[in-house]
Amino acid sequence: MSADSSQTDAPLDEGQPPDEAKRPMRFGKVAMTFFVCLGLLAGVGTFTFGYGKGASYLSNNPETCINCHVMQDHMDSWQQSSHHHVAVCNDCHLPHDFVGKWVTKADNGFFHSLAFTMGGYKDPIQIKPRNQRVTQSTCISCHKDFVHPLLPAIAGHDMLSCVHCHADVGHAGR
Amino acid sequence: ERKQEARTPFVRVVEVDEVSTDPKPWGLNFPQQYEDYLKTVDDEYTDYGGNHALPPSKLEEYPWLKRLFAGYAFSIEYREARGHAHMLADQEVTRRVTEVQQAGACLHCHASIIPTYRRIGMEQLGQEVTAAKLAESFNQEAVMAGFKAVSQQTYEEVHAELEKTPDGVVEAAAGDPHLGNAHPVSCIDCHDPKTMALRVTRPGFLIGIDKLANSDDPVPHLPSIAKWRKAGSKGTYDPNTDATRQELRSFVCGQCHVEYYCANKMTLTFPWSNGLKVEDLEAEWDSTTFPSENADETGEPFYDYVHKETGTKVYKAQHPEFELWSQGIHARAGVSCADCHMPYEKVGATKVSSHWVRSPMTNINKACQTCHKVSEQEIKDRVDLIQHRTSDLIDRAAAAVTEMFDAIIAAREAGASDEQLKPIRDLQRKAMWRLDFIASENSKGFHASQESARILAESIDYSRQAIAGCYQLESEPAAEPAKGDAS
Amino acid sequence: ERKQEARTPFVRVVEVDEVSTDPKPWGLNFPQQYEDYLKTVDDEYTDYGGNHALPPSKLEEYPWLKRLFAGYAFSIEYREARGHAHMLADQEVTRRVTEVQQAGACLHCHASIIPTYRRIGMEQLGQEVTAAKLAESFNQEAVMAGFKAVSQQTYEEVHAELEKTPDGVVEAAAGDPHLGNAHPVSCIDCHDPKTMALRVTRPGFLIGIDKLANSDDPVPHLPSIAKWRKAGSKGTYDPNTDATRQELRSFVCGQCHVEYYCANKMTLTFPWSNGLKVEDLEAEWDSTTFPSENADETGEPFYDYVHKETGTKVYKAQHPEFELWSQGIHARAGVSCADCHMPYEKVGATKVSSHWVRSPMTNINKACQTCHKVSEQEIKDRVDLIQHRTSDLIDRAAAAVTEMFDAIIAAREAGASDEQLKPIRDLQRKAMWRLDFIASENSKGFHASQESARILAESIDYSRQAIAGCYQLESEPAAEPAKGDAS
Ligand code: HEC
Ligand code: HEC
Ligand code: HEC
Ligand code: HEC
Ligand code: HEC
Ligand code: HEC
Ligand code: HEC
Ligand code: HEC
Ligand code: HEC
Ligand code: HEC
Ligand code: HEC
Ligand code: HEC
Ligand code: HEC
Ligand code: HEC
Ligand SMILES: [Ca+2]
Ligand SMILES: [Ca+2]
Repeated sequence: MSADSSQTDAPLDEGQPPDEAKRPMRFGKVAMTFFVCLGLLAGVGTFTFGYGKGASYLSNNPETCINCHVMQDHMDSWQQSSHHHVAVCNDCHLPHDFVGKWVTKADNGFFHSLAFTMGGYKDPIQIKPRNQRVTQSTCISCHKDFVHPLLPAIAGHDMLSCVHCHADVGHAGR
Repeated sequence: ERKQEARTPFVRVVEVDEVSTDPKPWGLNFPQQYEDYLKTVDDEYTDYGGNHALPPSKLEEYPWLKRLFAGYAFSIEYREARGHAHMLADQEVTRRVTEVQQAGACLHCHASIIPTYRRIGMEQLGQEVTAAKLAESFNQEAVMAGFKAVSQQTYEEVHAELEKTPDGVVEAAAGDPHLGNAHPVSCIDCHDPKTMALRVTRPGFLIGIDKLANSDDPVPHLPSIAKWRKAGSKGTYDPNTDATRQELRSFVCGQCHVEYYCANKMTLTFPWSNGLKVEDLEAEWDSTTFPSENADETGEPFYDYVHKETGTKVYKAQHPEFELWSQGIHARAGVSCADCHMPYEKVGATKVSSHWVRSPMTNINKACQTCHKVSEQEIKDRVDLIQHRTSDLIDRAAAAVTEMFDAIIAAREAGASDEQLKPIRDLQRKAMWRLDFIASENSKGFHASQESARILAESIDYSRQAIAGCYQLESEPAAEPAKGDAS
Repeated sequence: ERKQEARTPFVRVVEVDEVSTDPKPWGLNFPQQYEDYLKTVDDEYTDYGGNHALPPSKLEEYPWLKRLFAGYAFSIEYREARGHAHMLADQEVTRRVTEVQQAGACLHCHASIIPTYRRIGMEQLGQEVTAAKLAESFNQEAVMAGFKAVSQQTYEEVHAELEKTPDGVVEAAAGDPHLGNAHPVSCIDCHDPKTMALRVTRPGFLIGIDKLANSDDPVPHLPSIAKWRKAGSKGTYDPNTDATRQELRSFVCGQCHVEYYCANKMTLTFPWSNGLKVEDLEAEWDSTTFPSENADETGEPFYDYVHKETGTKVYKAQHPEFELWSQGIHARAGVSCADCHMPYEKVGATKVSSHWVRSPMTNINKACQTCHKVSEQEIKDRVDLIQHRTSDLIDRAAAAVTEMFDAIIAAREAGASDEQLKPIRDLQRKAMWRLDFIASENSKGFHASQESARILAESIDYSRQAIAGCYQLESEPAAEPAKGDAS
């Protein structure tokens, strides 16, 4: 109910103090997206895209994610999870509809490159509300029939977050 | 970023509506939940093998409770709780009801009473009452009116009203005022019959939670209250529209598993206007006065009973599970009552909430191990340790409280004046309230382990201060010499 | 437990060995750890901007501490702890050392003293002492012998011995007894210089943990002890061969962050022969007698100091972090001191343990969020709540303890006999011990939240029983009339 929010669409990092000194504010990132997007993406972005074997980011192979060593822990914990033989990273971290999938790829791809290159992200990394909604939607996409009673009784109403109880399905030891 | 679409409506075999207090027809629609629900008659203590004896007496288990409740109905009979299906029968037969005149408000939490409130409320509000109208909608205005209207009636009167309300099954016979049976908590008390969505129905809770929302208690575990406050605290906080689904999974229990006032001097009250901590509740009782006959006068200050051994007016705490849970790490982490007491279970190709509401310790695998990946034995041991620490402190606090009674008795016998005893009685009330708060809470400290110990520490502190206060009186010249029969 | 990858052997720039108490050469091999380690001179209170004033005084922050410690060195000066790099300097300048004659055993935990113990031990054992021999191996037999040999020496004598031991850097000059510098805790105290494996070096811990293993305390958080017991409790329990790596990640801290006896009546002792709970430690002190001059006599019963205001012999508790952690849910869940106080951090493509040992609250992301996926603010709030409850109870217990002092003082002035005061003094000792146990523990209850509250509840209970006892004495005829100047 509170910070680890069981409500799918609650902003999860609400209440987190803007830690301006230590890391760029979200606004800064957004501004970057708009003003520097083209320039930076072509510059730093491309560097990282190349360095991080960016093209492979667009594939489905989990190995491509660990082109960045910062993803190693998540790879390890995924390998130990109950899902490693039924779902790869993208099965959970990309929406299962076509448009959402490519929007998310572009968006995350950009931010990963930016974050990786500029540094200043949290360690351990913390998933953001938007991506939490993605994982929630993918759980449901695969398990819809089984979890049918958990869906909202009324359209638009909220429901419980799957990882409230199943915290470790994708990553063991969470 | 799609909003989750709604589930497809459940297939129904029969229709249920707002008078369907009998769970049987619901059971045709939802056989699994109904079957589980029926298991709440089973009980480890008493019910295996068809033996339906009453559960063990707490008064026998903890003899000091008799002294704590001296002068109050609880000293006559007080037992362990058991499954939901028993609640009405257990209330009907308790000597607290058979030997003492109780208020009709008792049924607020022991019967599926909402349609009865609605019926009486509709009459009060001059609305036409027909079986169809009664079944049509929740009609909160009427429910509230009915709740208030019966608040001055006796237990027997209100119990009789229950049978004058249709229950969705019993057919009215011409000239027979008995229109339905009385039922313990039932599907309709927690579910909207149309959508099966969770909802809260109890007036005590609706009023209480609104008071809480209007207080300045931070309640970090209830994010919808923060949201409502942020939006300007407009109108009433209505859990049925404002609360998250996860909150409702605790609110439905908070309708009954709470501290209350329930007697005939005022309507049933949940004392949440300052917050949910033990001292917040106490502060509400401290500042409450009973309504006075004469509108110009302020009424008598609130109390539950006069403690017989000492003559002090004190408060009685009852099962504050919701309040104590609110102070614990689980509430803080968003874990609801239903998560532990009604865990999901796999049934065929779907998962359902276990409606066999019971101790999670009889169902550790589903209740705890989804979140805590350690062995059952280890979970049991952790709970035992927490409960053991709490128990030890309860014993310690009980020893202090009973010594306090002796000291006050002796001081009175030695001639202490009421004025001298006033500060001591204040300490006594605080000490008893805190001990009772944790002793009457049913998790033995588990719902908020550190908070329980803190509350008991305070109880001990106040009891022993009162004792020292009595001894000091004795050595003060003001007190008359002992009358000789002092113990 | 964390996943273990076989470590690729470290590349070494320089060799370090068993006398390398100076961390500098280690730093050439492990620059990241060394750099972190050096940050332990930084301190939020005092060190920013190069100001190296001493940290805040606890005696000023909590004036009742002065009364608690009346008659003991702690009442002269007692400050907040700060980073490891300060430990030796802070000890050298504390007025507890400069104004009171302290024992050499103090250095057990404030200096990198093992090579000195070894050197003196080798001499005692008649082994040849050369720089090479000293550097060769840990030589536990000699370390233990040296530890015992210096136990009767003064602080100044042992401090001087430190500088007679090579430290791996200072070059011996002909005829100069100064062979090395004295250093605070250093790499060699927790690491094997050959393999860098964790190890414990402190005799106090080695003896203490063996006593614990031989006790019947269940210690579910220390699985290797259960294993050793199961294998028949043969010989000594040796953490360096028996403990798991995860246990060692707490044991290295348990070398110092523990309750101890450290004065000149017996060797430094960790009182773990009955277990690690507050009453287990107390039971060891209760049953300890000081060695007597005369071998036939039993010595005087153990005590730390005579409480000056009341004349009662009492115990002093010091920083029982290891013991309190042992009672908490984190220990139970296998979470070690290093997990929170030395969390892994990424440095380039590798992970290292942060050697900037400090409060995890200054490093929440790495220290807590690996396990707790909630916001930093929420984690801070949870810790605050736990510490706040503890603080409130500490204040409550402190109020009770100081009132108790007043009551005892008054009773003595009123002429109470030693015999009459005996049971009261016993209560006083228990009350002070428990309050001090939690007040001197440095997590303000966090390491074991419910247990801390329980201990404080007991403290309050005993203090107030003692107070009532005093008042009862006063009203008893046995006591002489007040002498007039009673407060
Ligand atoms: C270019 C290096 C790089 C690659 C390749 C990469 N990541 Fe990341 N990823 C990062 C960094 C850096 C962050 C932290 C971003 C932050 O916290 O702002 C991150 C964060 C994330 C997050 C949390 C995102 C959020 O902000 O909510 C997820 C989920 C994730 N990565 C999944 C993946 C998956 C799946 C792949 C492979 C398809 C992948 N990553 C490939 C560098 C990378
Ligand atoms: C079965 C589903 C599933 C799979 C497969 C999966 N993840 Fe995740 N991942 C999750 C969930 C669920 C979360 C946490 C969501 C939350 O906390 O709300 C998460 C969180 C993350 C995060 C953010 C870290 C954090 O703790 O918040 C990263 C980075 C990440 N995953 C990367 C990966 C990578 C890389 C892979 C493949 C090697 C992968 N995931 C495979 C479900 C999955
Ligand atoms: C790509 C499809 C897919 C996605 C996405 C997916 N799952 Fe699964 N899940 C499966 C399959 C297949 C199984 C195995 C079913 C079986 O063994 O019968 C499974 C098994 C499970 C199980 C039972 C095993 C266990 O780990 O206890 C749970 C619980 C579960 N999933 C929850 C989730 C949650 C929560 C998410 C989202 C974070 C999720 N799943 C995402 C396909 C998926
Ligand atoms: C409040 C806790 C809770 C929430 C929220 C929750 N689950 Fe579960 N889930 C459980 C429990 C408990 C079980 C185990 C039932 C059993 O073993 O009978 C379970 C079982 C499952 C299983 C089947 C496991 C098996 O053994 O095959 C799947 C798949 C699953 N859940 C998926 C989900 C998905 C997807 C969501 C989100 C829509 C979700 N759960 C939300 C508690 C929860
Ligand atoms: C309408 C009032 C009401 C509601 C709503 C209610 N309870 Fe109860 N509950 C009771 C009463 C009354 C009893 C005691 C019955 C008896 O002893 O005869 C009880 C008993 C219990 C017990 C003891 C069962 C046993 O076998 O020992 C548990 C556990 C419990 N309730 C949990 C819950 C939870 C969890 C919820 C919400 C999901 C809930 N209750 C909702 C009134 C209620
Ligand atoms: C606010 C809700 C509420 C009200 C009002 C209420 N009860 Fe209960 N009652 C409960 C709950 C919850 C339990 C189960 C927990 C417990 O036993 O502590 C319970 C348990 C009981 C029990 C079984 C255990 C016992 O105490 O022996 C009896 C009998 C009982 N109540 C009688 C009464 C009577 C008589 C009244 C009116 C004076 C009353 N109740 C008013 C909620 C309520
Ligand atoms: C994290 C799990 C958890 C949550 C959340 C939780 N409980 Fe409990 N509850 C327990 C445990 C464990 C016990 C102790 C059971 C025992 O001793 O057998 C318990 C005991 C009880 C009992 C007494 C049961 C008995 O057998 O006598 C009642 C009633 C109860 N809880 C009601 C509630 C209510 C109401 C809420 C929400 C306001 C709640 N609980 C939230 C775990 C939980
Ligand atoms: C004391 C409260 C309470 C009572 C009484 C109650 N329920 Fe429920 N019910 C719940 C809760 C809590 C849930 C979980 C809802 C959620 O997660 O949104 C639930 C869920 C359900 C669901 C949705 C599927 C599922 O199992 O999660 C159905 C269907 C249902 N109940 C039927 C019934 C029926 C039939 C009865 C009467 C026999 C009944 N309920 C009585 C509290 C109650
Ligand atoms: C939906 C998840 C969930 C369920 C179900 C759950 N817990 Fe917890 N539990 C937590 C979280 C979250 C914490 C807080 C620590 C943390 O953040 O990891 C916690 C903490 C605890 C603690 C330590 C707190 C304390 O008071 O010492 C114990 C013990 C515990 N749980 C036992 C249980 C038991 C027993 C049950 C079943 C009756 C249970 N839990 C059910 C999530 C859960
Ligand atoms: C068993 C290990 C141990 C022994 C023996 C020991 N200390 Fe400490 N000392 C510590 C630890 C751990 C701290 C940090 C925790 C704290 O301040 O409570 C500390 C802190 C200190 C401090 C800084 C804080 C304060 O108390 O003002 C001083 C000064 C100090 N000790 C002096 C001494 C003296 C003098 C002796 C001998 C009488 C001594 N120590 C013996 C472990 C020990
Ligand atoms: C050789 C003895 C010794 C060992 C080993 C030791 N400590 Fe300390 N520790 C001390 C002393 C002494 C101080 C107080 C220094 C001062 O105040 O001058 C201290 C201070 C601290 C502080 C307070 C730091 C601050 O900035 O406020 C923390 C935290 C701490 N130690 C944790 C640990 C942990 C965790 C370990 C094990 C990984 C450990 N210590 C090992 C003796 C030791
Ligand atoms: C689960 C995390 C956790 C574990 C495990 C843990 N601690 Fe702590 N420790 C804390 C927190 C949180 C504080 C409070 C810090 C504060 O108030 O700033 C603390 C405080 C301390 C302090 C005082 C620090 C200061 O700044 O004054 C010392 C010393 C300490 N711990 C030593 C230990 C030792 C030794 C162990 C193992 C025996 C241990 N801790 C285990 C989290 C932990
Ligand atoms: C108070 C105890 C303590 C002291 C002093 C200490 N360390 Fe460590 N060190 C640890 C712990 C605990 C670990 C983690 C070991 C593990 O997990 O196996 C560690 C790990 C290491 C590692 C392995 C890699 C890593 O970072 O996990 C190296 C290298 C290391 N320390 C070097 C040093 C150096 C160099 C010094 C002196 C400047 C030093 N240590 C002082 C406790 C200490
Ligand atoms: C290595 C894992 C780990 C780390 C690191 C860790 N915790 Fe925990 N924490 C746990 C576990 C496990 C529990 C027990 C509940 C459970 O089983 O989920 C717990 C329980 C808690 C609780 C509830 C217990 C109580 O006393 O109320 C709090 C609060 C908490 N942790 C705070 C922290 C803070 C603050 C830190 C960092 C200083 C921290 N934890 C670091 C694993 C960890
Ligand atoms: Ca009450
Ligand atoms: Ca001591």
